[in-house]
Amino acid sequence: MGPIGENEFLFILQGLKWTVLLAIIGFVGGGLFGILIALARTSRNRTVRVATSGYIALFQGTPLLMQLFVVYYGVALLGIDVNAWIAVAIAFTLHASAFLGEIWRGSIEAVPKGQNEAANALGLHYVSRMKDVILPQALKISMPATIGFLVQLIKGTSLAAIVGFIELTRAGQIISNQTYRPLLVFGIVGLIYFIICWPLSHLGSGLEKRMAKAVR
Amino acid sequence: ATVEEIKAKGTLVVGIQGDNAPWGFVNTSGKQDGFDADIATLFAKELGVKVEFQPLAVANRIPALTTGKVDILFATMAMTEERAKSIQYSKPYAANTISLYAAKADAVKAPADVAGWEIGVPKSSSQDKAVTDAVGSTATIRRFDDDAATIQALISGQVRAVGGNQFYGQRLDAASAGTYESKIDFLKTYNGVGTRLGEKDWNEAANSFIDKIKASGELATITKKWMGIDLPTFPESIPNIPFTVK
Amino acid sequence: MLNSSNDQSTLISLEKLQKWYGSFHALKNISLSVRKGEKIVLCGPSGSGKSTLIRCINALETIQDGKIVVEGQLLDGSTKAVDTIRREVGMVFQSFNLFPHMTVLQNCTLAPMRVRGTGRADAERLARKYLERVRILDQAEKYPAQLSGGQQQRVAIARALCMEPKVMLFDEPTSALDPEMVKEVLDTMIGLARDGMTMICVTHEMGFARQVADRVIFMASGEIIEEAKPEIFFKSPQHERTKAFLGEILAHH
Amino acid sequence: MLNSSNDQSTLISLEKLQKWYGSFHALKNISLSVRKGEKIVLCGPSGSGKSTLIRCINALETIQDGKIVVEGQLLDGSTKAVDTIRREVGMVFQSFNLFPHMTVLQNCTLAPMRVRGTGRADAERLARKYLERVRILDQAEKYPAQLSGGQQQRVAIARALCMEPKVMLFDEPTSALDPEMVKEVLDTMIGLARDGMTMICVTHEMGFARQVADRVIFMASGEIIEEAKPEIFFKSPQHERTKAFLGEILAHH
Amino acid sequence: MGYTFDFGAVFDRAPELLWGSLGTIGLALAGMLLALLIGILGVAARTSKIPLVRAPVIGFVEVVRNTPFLVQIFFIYFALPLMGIRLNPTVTAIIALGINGGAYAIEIIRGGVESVSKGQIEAGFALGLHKGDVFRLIVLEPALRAIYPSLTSQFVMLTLTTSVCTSIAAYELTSAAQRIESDTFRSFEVYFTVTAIYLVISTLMMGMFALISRHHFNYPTR
Ligand SMILES: Nc1ncnc2c1ncn2[C@@H]1O[C@H](COP(=O)(O)OP(=O)(O)OP(=O)(O)O)[C@@H](O)[C@H]1O
Ligand SMILES: Nc1ncnc2c1ncn2[C@@H]1O[C@H](COP(=O)(O)OP(=O)(O)OP(=O)(O)O)[C@@H](O)[C@H]1O
Ligand SMILES: [Mg+2]
Ligand SMILES: [Mg+2]
Repeated sequence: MGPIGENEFLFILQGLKWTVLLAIIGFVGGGLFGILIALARTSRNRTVRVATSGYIALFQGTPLLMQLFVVYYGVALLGIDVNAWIAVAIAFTLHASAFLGEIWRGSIEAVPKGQNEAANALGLHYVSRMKDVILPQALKISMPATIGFLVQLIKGTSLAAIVGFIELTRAGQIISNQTYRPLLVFGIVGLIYFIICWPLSHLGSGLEKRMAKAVR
Repeated sequence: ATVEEIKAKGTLVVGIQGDNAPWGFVNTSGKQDGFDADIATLFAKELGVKVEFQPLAVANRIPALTTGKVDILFATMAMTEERAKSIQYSKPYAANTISLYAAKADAVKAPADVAGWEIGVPKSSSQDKAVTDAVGSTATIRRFDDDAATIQALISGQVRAVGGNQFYGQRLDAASAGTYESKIDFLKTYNGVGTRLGEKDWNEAANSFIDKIKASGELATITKKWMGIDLPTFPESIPNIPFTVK
Repeated sequence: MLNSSNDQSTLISLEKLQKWYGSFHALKNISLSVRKGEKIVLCGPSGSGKSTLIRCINALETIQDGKIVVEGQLLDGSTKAVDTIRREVGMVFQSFNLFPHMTVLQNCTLAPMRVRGTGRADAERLARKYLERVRILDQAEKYPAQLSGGQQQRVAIARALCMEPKVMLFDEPTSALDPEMVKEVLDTMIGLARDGMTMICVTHEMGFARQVADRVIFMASGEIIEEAKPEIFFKSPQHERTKAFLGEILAHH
Repeated sequence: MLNSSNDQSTLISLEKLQKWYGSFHALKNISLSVRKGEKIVLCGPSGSGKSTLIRCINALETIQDGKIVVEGQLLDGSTKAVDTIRREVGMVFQSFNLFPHMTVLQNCTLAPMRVRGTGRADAERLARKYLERVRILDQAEKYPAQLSGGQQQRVAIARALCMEPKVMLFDEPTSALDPEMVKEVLDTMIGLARDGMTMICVTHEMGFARQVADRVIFMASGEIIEEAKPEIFFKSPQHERTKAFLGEILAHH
Repeated sequence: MGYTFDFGAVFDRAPELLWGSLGTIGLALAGMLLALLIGILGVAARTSKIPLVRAPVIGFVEVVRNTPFLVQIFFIYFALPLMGIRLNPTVTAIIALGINGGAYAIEIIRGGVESVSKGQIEAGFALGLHKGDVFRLIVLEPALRAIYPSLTSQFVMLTLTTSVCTSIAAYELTSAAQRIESDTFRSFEVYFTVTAIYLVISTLMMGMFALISRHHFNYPTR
């Protein structure tokens, strides 16, 4: 009912803070868990491999929105008294770990086989082999795709709005509810997303080009 | 948790709407505000505890209560038979009129006149239920995430009418003065405090609180402050919606 | 006579190894024993199983039947046996397989630190010693990509030596190198041999074989066809296949 | 004498072509006329502008100055002129450039159907005729990836012939081929020449030049240095550069 | 907590779930077709020599890829009518999905187009084919084959994105779920069931793509 003033804009920026925080939580949680997924996916144990490929198929094959709903309501059913934060953090971690796990599996497999054999021949154990030899190389290979997914994740946090989380999009909805100018508000919200995501996208594709050249 | 446990804990978690001004909304400084927030704050004071608000989306209100995420709902819950099967209502403490809003230029007198129209409502709200019951079989109902989207849909011409509450007139005027008006009143609903089924202590605490603020005039003051209207008269009973735990 | 695996000084003993890749019989009943300090050159046509054989010794491949004993440790598939054996056996690959994200020095200190638990200072001292040994100490802070192929292979040798293995396996260590670089790697290997290192070396560098090998073993189709001292092997090979093979190889030199 | 572009039977006439790539002068004042049925071999050192010259004739490159006339059609940059000329001129590339997602037959029928509007049945009849001509009709249903290099190049020739061009341009058609396959492609080209096709051929196959060329043209640094009948060209070249070049080429044969 | 699961209330609404699923599949398929079309036309423009043709496409791709779908669909549904373009929710959803998927498709297909060798294109010109024919007949198919796996996963993602269309009241599976939830209050059961349905739908989509590839891209390569 009012114009969009400083207060409203600050409120949207408050939402931005949560958006960034959610993305970071998703990325860190998904990253840590994603490494485990990637390792399990490349494990020699068939059962572990099949189980993780099921996990990946599940989280890549269902909408993030539904994952948020199911975790949000499901966690409460388990009798764990959690706030929206934890539910959303869990959902983003699961979602991100499936995607990052799959990206990193690809890059682990892209590390030349000889590296693994050389590490084996030196008597290195699994943990050292992965930590010291394979993963550093794999993570470098995966950088463009990883950054690409980070952009997706930042945009994906907008769905947390639907379970009532006041991040950027939700803040926009609230302001548009109060000012009745959804177009202007969502224009601003869209612009803010663009300002965060665009440089990241460019970093990612820049890295990709540089690596493509290095291979040639 | 029981009332006594909450008193011991010292904090009451209230489920409330976060984006439904003036009922319950998070204001621009990030604080919970609105009619329900004022009432709930009074209630917490009555219990002698601090209040903590949990803003909920329309569809999450009942699950949040039944799964124990919140202790009590001051969440603009219109009292319906359906919902009374899932939660325990108190006596009503607010009233709401649900009507059809459309352009002045459109001649609408009765539900039959909107046959074939597209009508917008906020998803899972009492408007949704009222409009669906009244004209759902002849008109197309479009369900949006919230009031803002619903009103925007009418202004953008995406729907020809919307099911709204008493505040819609004011908001539509703000967006486009003199264009829209209220056409048909579908129903008057009353809001009650929501507690979990069978939990007598909560229900009694809510009811005696409502009696007290009615008598003291505090309810009237808050109603005037937020709605700009005098305190409506509330019915003593509503069929199939018990106000007390039996 | 040569397969007397109970000899006091026997370091490696292979008994009736059988190895299949799916339905393909890659190693057929291989028996071989290697004494301490012995230098063995393994040759034979492509696909004859040379790489497979030395990879089995190092547990990089699993065998379906037979026995592998290194320094008294039976390779029984247990993690402990694999660990013990890999500590005694160093390996150098055709394609170097240096770790590209580590400096030369880091390549050399990794395994001692992680596997033996050597402290960093000691590990670096050791690494410098062996880098010196292969005459490449001045490159210690460089990354593999900054080195020539010959230099990379010498680093790979130093890296394996840092684990102070009892035996070194070489799988065609010079065949990915430009001709000028072959000599520098061969010289390094000859030096090692002189110092008494036990070695099994897959190579077609016959000059090297003549100079250092105690025995030359000829494989074909997964079998050991012939084994002999180099002077005998080159002058009077017994089998037709050996003769044909030598004819071809020597024609190119 | 050879540049008399008003000769009744002149098929291609180039007048004072100038071609720059940026500041690099790739073709310098090239004039040339080709009569119906004439076979011309173009040779010269790498980078001398041979490919550039024949690509200009086909409008794959634009020129900065000069005139190109093919069958009376002036190449003036209009789409119509480009279309007309490309219909009269077939081209075969060093790297075949067959379309990998089409069968041999589809490769051959594509242009007649799309450009000439020939019906499928007629286009296939035509394609079969020319595939027969290059003796590869039995491979008509295969995909390029299933053929050897020599077979692919013969399909490329058939594909160009299907447009029934008046002149064929070849840009080193055999230099990407294994030696055994060179002959099968050269034989095909010799056959075409015998049948009276006008041809301009960039090649260093001097046997082919001797056998079929009416004229050999030698280019260097973007200029035509010398042109002559093959017997004269090979026996008594006039210019120093030609002599040097021939010396080098013939040394390899 | 004494919560008892009751899927019965959800299964009673199976017909709605079925219609919702069909809505989702319909939106997804239509969105994909549009995305593919935008992708192909966009690539044609993106690789044009004229900067004025290229620039808007680059801008389009950057904006769409760096803002959330939710914001995009709101914009089309609520903003375009103010400029006189009023689209119903279904059409809006299809267009939004097509635009979103199209922006990604442009970048993916461009990668494929760039992988087609220059020689192929020259061979097409030398045979007298026109630009359009060369692009359509010679460049596009090998390009699509080269990028088919990435395009597939992008399109499966598009299928899942249809769930967001519920916010403009498009009829699809998530809307149906929210209706059922608001009637039954069986939130967990509803979303659990619907998640399973989405899994089936996306698996079917992948199967469909695998089939298409087997029939369409069956030429051998080296
Ligand atoms: N992982 C594998 N799966 C199936 N077959 C294999 C595998 N590795 C090797 N082989 C086969 O086993 C046989 C022996 O291979 P090996 O690499 O030991 O030969 P080699 O004597 O080292 O030959 P080269 O001189 O070419 O290196 C070959 O026929 C090879 O094709
Ligand atoms: N697109 C281009 N841009 C800039 N310079 C070019 C381009 N194409 C060719 N050139 C240059 O023009 C000169 C002539 O090239 P052209 O390909 O015609 O030589 P050529 O005689 O066919 O040589 P080759 O025997 O190696 O095929 C070369 O110096 C080359 O570097
Ligand atoms: Mg080998
Ligand atoms: Mg050339």
